[in-house]
Amino acid sequence: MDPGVLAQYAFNGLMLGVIYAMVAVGFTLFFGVLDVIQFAHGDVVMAGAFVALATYLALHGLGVAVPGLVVIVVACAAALAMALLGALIARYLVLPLRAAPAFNTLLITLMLGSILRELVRLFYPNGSNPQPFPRLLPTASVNLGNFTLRLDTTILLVVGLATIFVVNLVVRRTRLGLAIRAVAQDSETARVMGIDFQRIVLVTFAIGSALAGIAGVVYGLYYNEVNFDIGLLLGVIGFSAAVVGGLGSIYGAIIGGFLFAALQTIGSVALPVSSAYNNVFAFAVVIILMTWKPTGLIAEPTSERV
Amino acid sequence: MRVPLEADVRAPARASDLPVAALGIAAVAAWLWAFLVTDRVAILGALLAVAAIAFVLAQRSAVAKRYGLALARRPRMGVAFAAIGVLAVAAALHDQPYPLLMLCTVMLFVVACIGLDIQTGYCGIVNFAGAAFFGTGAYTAAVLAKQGVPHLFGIVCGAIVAALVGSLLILPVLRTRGYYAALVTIAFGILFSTFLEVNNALGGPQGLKLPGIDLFGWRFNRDVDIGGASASFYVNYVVLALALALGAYVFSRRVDRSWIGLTFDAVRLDETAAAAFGIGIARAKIIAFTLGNFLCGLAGAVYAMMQGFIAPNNFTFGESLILVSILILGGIGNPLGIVPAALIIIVVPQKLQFIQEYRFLLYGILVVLILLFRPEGLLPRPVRRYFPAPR
Amino acid sequence: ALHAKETVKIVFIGPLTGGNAALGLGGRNSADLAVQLHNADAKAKYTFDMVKLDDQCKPDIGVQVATKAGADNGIIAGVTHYCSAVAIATVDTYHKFGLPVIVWGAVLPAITYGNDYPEIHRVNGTMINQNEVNAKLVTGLGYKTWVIIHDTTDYGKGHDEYFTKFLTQDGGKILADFGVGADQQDFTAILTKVKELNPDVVYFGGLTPIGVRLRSQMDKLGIKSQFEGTSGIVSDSYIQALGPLAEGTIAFIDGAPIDKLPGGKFFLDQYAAHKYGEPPEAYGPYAFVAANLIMDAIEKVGPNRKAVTAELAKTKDHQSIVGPITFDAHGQNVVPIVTAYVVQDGKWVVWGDSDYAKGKRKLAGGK
Amino acid sequence: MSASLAVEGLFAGYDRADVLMDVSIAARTGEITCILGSNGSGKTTLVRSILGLTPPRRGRILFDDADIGGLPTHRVIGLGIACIPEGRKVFPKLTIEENLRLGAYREADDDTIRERLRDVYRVFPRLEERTTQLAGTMSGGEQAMLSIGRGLMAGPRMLLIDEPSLGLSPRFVAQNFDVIRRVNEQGVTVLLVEQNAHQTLAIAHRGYVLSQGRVVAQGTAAELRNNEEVRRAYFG
Amino acid sequence: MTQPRQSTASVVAPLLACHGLTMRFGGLLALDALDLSVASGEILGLIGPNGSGKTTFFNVLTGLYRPSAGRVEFGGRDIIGASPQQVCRAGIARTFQRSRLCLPLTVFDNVMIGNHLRLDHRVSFNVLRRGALRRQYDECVEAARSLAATFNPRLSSRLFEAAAALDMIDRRRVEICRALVNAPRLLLLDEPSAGMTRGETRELMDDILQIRAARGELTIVIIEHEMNVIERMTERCVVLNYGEKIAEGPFRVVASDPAVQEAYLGQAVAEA
Ligand SMILES: Nc1ncnc2c1ncn2[C@@H]1O[C@H](COP(=O)(O)OP(=O)(O)OP(=O)(O)O)[C@@H](O)[C@H]1O
Ligand SMILES: Nc1ncnc2c1ncn2[C@@H]1O[C@H](COP(=O)(O)OP(=O)(O)OP(=O)(O)O)[C@@H](O)[C@H]1O
Ligand SMILES: [Mg+2]
Ligand SMILES: [Mg+2]
Repeated sequence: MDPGVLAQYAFNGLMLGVIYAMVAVGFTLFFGVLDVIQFAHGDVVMAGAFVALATYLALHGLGVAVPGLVVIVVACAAALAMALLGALIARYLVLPLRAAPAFNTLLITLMLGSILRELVRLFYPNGSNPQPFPRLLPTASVNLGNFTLRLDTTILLVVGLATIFVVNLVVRRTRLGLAIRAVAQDSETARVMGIDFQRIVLVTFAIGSALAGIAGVVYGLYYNEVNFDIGLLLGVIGFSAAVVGGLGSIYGAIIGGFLFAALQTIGSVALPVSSAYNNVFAFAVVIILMTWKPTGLIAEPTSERV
Repeated sequence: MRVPLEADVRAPARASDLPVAALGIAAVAAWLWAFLVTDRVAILGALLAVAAIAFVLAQRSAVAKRYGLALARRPRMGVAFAAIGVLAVAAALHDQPYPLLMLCTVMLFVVACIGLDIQTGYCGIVNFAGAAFFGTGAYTAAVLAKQGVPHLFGIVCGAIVAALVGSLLILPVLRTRGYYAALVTIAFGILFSTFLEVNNALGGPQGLKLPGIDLFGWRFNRDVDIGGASASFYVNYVVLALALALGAYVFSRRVDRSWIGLTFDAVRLDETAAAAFGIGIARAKIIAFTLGNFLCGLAGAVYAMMQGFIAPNNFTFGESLILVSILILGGIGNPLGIVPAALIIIVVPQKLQFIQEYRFLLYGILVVLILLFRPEGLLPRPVRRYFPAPR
Repeated sequence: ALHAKETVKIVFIGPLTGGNAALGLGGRNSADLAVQLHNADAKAKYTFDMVKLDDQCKPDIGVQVATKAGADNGIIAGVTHYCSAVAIATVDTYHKFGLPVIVWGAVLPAITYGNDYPEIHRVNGTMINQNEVNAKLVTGLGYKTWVIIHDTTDYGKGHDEYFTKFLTQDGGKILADFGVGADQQDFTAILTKVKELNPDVVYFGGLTPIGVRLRSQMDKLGIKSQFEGTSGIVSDSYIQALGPLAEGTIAFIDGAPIDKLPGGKFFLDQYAAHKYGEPPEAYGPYAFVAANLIMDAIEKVGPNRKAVTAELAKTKDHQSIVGPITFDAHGQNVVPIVTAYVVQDGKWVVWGDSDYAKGKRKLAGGK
Repeated sequence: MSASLAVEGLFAGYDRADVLMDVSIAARTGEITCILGSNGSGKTTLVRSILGLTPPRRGRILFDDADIGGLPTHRVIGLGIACIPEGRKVFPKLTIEENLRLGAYREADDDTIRERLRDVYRVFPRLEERTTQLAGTMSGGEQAMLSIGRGLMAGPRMLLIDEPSLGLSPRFVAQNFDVIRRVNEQGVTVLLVEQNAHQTLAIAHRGYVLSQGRVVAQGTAAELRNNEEVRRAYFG
Repeated sequence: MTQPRQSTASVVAPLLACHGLTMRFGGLLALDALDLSVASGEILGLIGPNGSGKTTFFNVLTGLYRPSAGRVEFGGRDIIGASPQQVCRAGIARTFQRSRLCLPLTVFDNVMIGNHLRLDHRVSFNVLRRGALRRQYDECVEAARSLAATFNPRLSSRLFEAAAALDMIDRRRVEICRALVNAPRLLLLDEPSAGMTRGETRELMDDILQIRAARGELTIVIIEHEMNVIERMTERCVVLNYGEKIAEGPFRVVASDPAVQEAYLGQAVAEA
């Protein structure tokens, strides 16, 4: 195959992988702090994108047009709004179900996801239809043979990786990270250590959701289009990526995200029959991977003993 | 519902159990009838309110406890009364096909969810591919019906094929647990529906048409004449679905209230300890997974023939989520909870048709509220009793 | 009118929630508009009450609501279904209940041609005609090579099938054919392959959301091919979502250009005047026409399903805002016209009237 | 820096029934106060109530004369109380060192933490040998050591200890009591719950005996040692 | 205090024999070429400092861990590499250092988990033959009731309460019932007295001895840190340190061994 084309595949795959990884990291964080799956997470990404879009339109209406500034304001608005949303979800939907089986959280967040989706569809102007997302980044590009390297995409890739990196640092290197992991394992004993359980949970959900908000912005800027129903599939893939990578490990989530993107890309490119099989292919590989590594690629070290 | 204390339950049945239970069933049947026929917002609201109040009272009042005990002490009577209740509702609705169709749909989903409950609630295997197994049953029945195979055989085959397809997943399911197992089934569910869609062999995205059930010459899709009055053909399906639902219920109860149920519990709660006492983990999981898929396939086969048409997008991940939702909302591990949960998840959105595009919003909010008030689900699992009181 | 009129119930069914809701809502609003306009007419014998049901674009839910409508003897007729899988799933139900319906959006040929049910009618064309015209037109423009992308629903697959058939007849060459999931987001892998193949035209069989994604990702990858689609993308939101990128997209619809026909402008004006929350979208006019056909029939023969069924069968050369309507033996409107559109300056413009046809502007793909 | 704790007329319990009924105890500044009692008499519930894990239904809990009843747990800990909980409760998926650091969660100064780590390692060299082992894989007794060490990491003014020597070998049991005494000598008030009445009374200043949720005996260590009932239950 | 029982079995072939048993966790040697044998009918005490490998020894025996090297023979059969289920079937039952009851289940259910091998768990039997199941069930209830009654009459009346409702000591009793119900040949007890007062411990030990007397031929290996228990219950002790056997013999003898005092007992021995 032409090296340029190959590079193009790889680059697009990377970009897709970054988005998946950003979503997957959220799943891992929530799982890490409360052992729960926040199934509305994909819809939080969508909501983030719509907040960004609305902010942009508001700025546009106000006549603010400094390109760099607009991007930053838009991204911050999405991140903050989603952080707040995440904290609210944790406070009013997830924590009240603490005592119930973990799967009940799954149902309540599933419903929340459809509520978010319907809210956007019904109350965002013309929300049933795809919305154009503005191109706010410089679109210069270089052509290297068959490979088009675009500046905006490159920026997005770097920003996405950087946010994941920062979140990873926060979680690994600060007391917060230790507290998150402690809370996940034994919330009561964590409190006995002086950890403010509720605060840690809210903060974790806020961080994960802010990341989703930024993922929403990246999504919008990359595809220049957002739709109210992008969340469900993103959520499922993010969840799958987190699990394939190994729940509870941020690196696992990242690897899972890129792996998923790679599988889909390879599926589309290499399968002779029809690229519609690419999901069949990706998920079949997932099943095989899970059989091979039942606790994910970065398996948790066993800490259980008898 | 408060879990009846062992001592209460073990007390011998009383003569008054019968009228008490009969009265209770009659009340529930009347409610069900009203719920199924109503088209009016106000009535629907009132019915839901009545149900909620009755529910709260049931947890508090002595009358309701008495009622629960009466049934707990005489499970057979409970099943018989439930059958009579549903048949009475069906009789009252005999010329209204739509409520009958909803009734059948609910009962068939109950069958499938009981299957999932055996997997998830009893044995701890989370299955997010319920719709795939449901669909396997449906497609098997469709293909066999096309070949002219007798329908009863086709339906049974649907169930068996679902169980067999499930065995493809046995290895990964045995190796993984919790969310990891969930992912395996999610992957399979998505894979299944995509495969149906892109593959033309089974009708592709356009789906397949099916004939109505024909059991030994009894054509289900023909309206029935009962003593001069003509009843909708869905009455046939009500009877069949009722038989299946009751059968599945009794079956799952018996499984739970036996050494097998105990084995499942041990495997779910502590595999290490279970193994140390000789319990075959793999065997238990295989049994639970296969039984569950069998029931899903069975329900799917009948559902397909009742609908007369199936297409891949009836068996997607979203549909699996609906099945799991019913399970969770009902209370994992309690087959009885599945019934009200199925009514809520399947019928309520249809009852909300009058608000058109807003109905899913309202429905989502409703479910969230229910869960906030009952985090464990509607009817949490009771403590196991192997046998009712001696007569 | 001095005395109270009799009220007659009819039903509208379409997807009001979920991914296809935009089109469903447009259809519902348009049908509703027809009813409103009719009810405002003092000369009419009946007042109409339209029950609106959501089929969620799922066959089993479709059968449920069809049963609900069919079993309700107060409902005389229906304007039903946008999604083909739902429409095909419900034909038996309507037949069983004897409820006459007019399909307003689903394009699968088998809905009308796969049975002999007198109850089933359809105002919009099947996907056959538009692909025939499509293939003729674009091969005529001198394009030689195509890549087909279609979604894997019945809609996309059907278009794929018919377009392939007609294009091959007309001598076009298909370099590759991709199926994509209806909720897929990312097409860069496929499009990279397309870029490598470098076709003259990318044909897309599917609906607006994916159409938008495809077109915008094509641009991202620097694909210069001409983009053309099916009736599924002829919507304002396609243009709105893409902005300048939409320019030059070609698409086809079975029917006449609405603003050209008598009443078309009236429809659009009234639609605007009634301040619906959502645009009518491509198939709104069909729902409008279907509702009117039904109401006219009822006005004529009274609220009786059998009579209405018989009356509808007689429909011939009925002038409507989508052109003349004639039902054949299967209840299918024999659409004489397929209209080609091209996006020009942010509007869908009838091909013949466009600067492109006149040679003032050039389509992509170097032709 | 030392502190005093007083519990007055405390009622607490789970679900329906009260487990503690009208319990009043006082842990005086700088002393070791022990709580004895048979299984299920409510000792752990008392500790949990003080920590705010099982909030009191009635009664007051005074820490340095401020009422802390009903305060959220992390605030109670913030006042300078630390706890070595019953059943060890180590964080299984964290390493030994991470567990220990969590003990000093409220301590911001890194040097102090490092110093305390060194102290703990001096007492339990086994922990230092294994700093990166996951706590969950340690033996029962090793986990007990870790739990005690974690309690010491907090550098508290008051230490609540619930059956610390459970599962410890005889040698470490002795050493453990030694540690408690030394900690106390540095001015930390200690409330000690133990089954091992012998050694407990040997280091405690005073104590209480709980039975079925009520205080049935109290006094100085010497008094308790000579109490007929205590002798029968714990030394016989 | 009861006298240590005289062993008559010490001359016949041992019930359990381990040779060179080694268990490695990464770089850590938890069992170091351990040779150990248990005679039929004996009560063996297994003691040693924390982390010396006692529990690991049980885990290796019961098939939860696969040893890095060595042989284990039980009743003349090699059981290395056997699954936990096979070990159980061979007649070894155990309790766990950390309680592993299924808390949401009833006491009866928990005990029946231990009785698994005797129960008929064919699907057809359980679902269809309810009458036969009922007979088996009634027998089991009786068995569980009488077993529980040996330990605590009150426990036998709480047979159908959730295990979660019991306090610690009763839970421990249930665990021992669960291990005993299947009448194993070898019973492994891991710190049965932890968390109990001395009086309670004595009661529990009496109960175990009573059951053993009633059953006859029950071999027990008991891990304990409570020297009273060891002294009273066992006729022979094995002392581990860093996975190695450092002493063996009757408790009095072992306890006076300076190496054991140094590693394990400290000064506390005087008090025992
Ligand atoms: N979480 C709980 N829910 C309900 N009851 C409980 C709970 N924890 C303890 N209990 C009950 O409260 C009573 C007192 O228990 P507690 O643990 O305080 O006793 P304790 O004196 O610490 O006993 P031990 O010596 O076993 O540690 C017991 O009867 C116990 O069954
Ligand atoms: N799964 C494991 N992974 C790593 N190390 C382990 C594992 N299991 C046990 N160990 C180590 O092996 C050694 C022996 O542990 P074991 O549990 O057998 O000790 P023990 O003699 O039972 O001690 P205690 O009296 O404290 O219960 C310990 O140092 C422990 O940390
Ligand atoms: Mg305690
Ligand atoms: Mg041990």
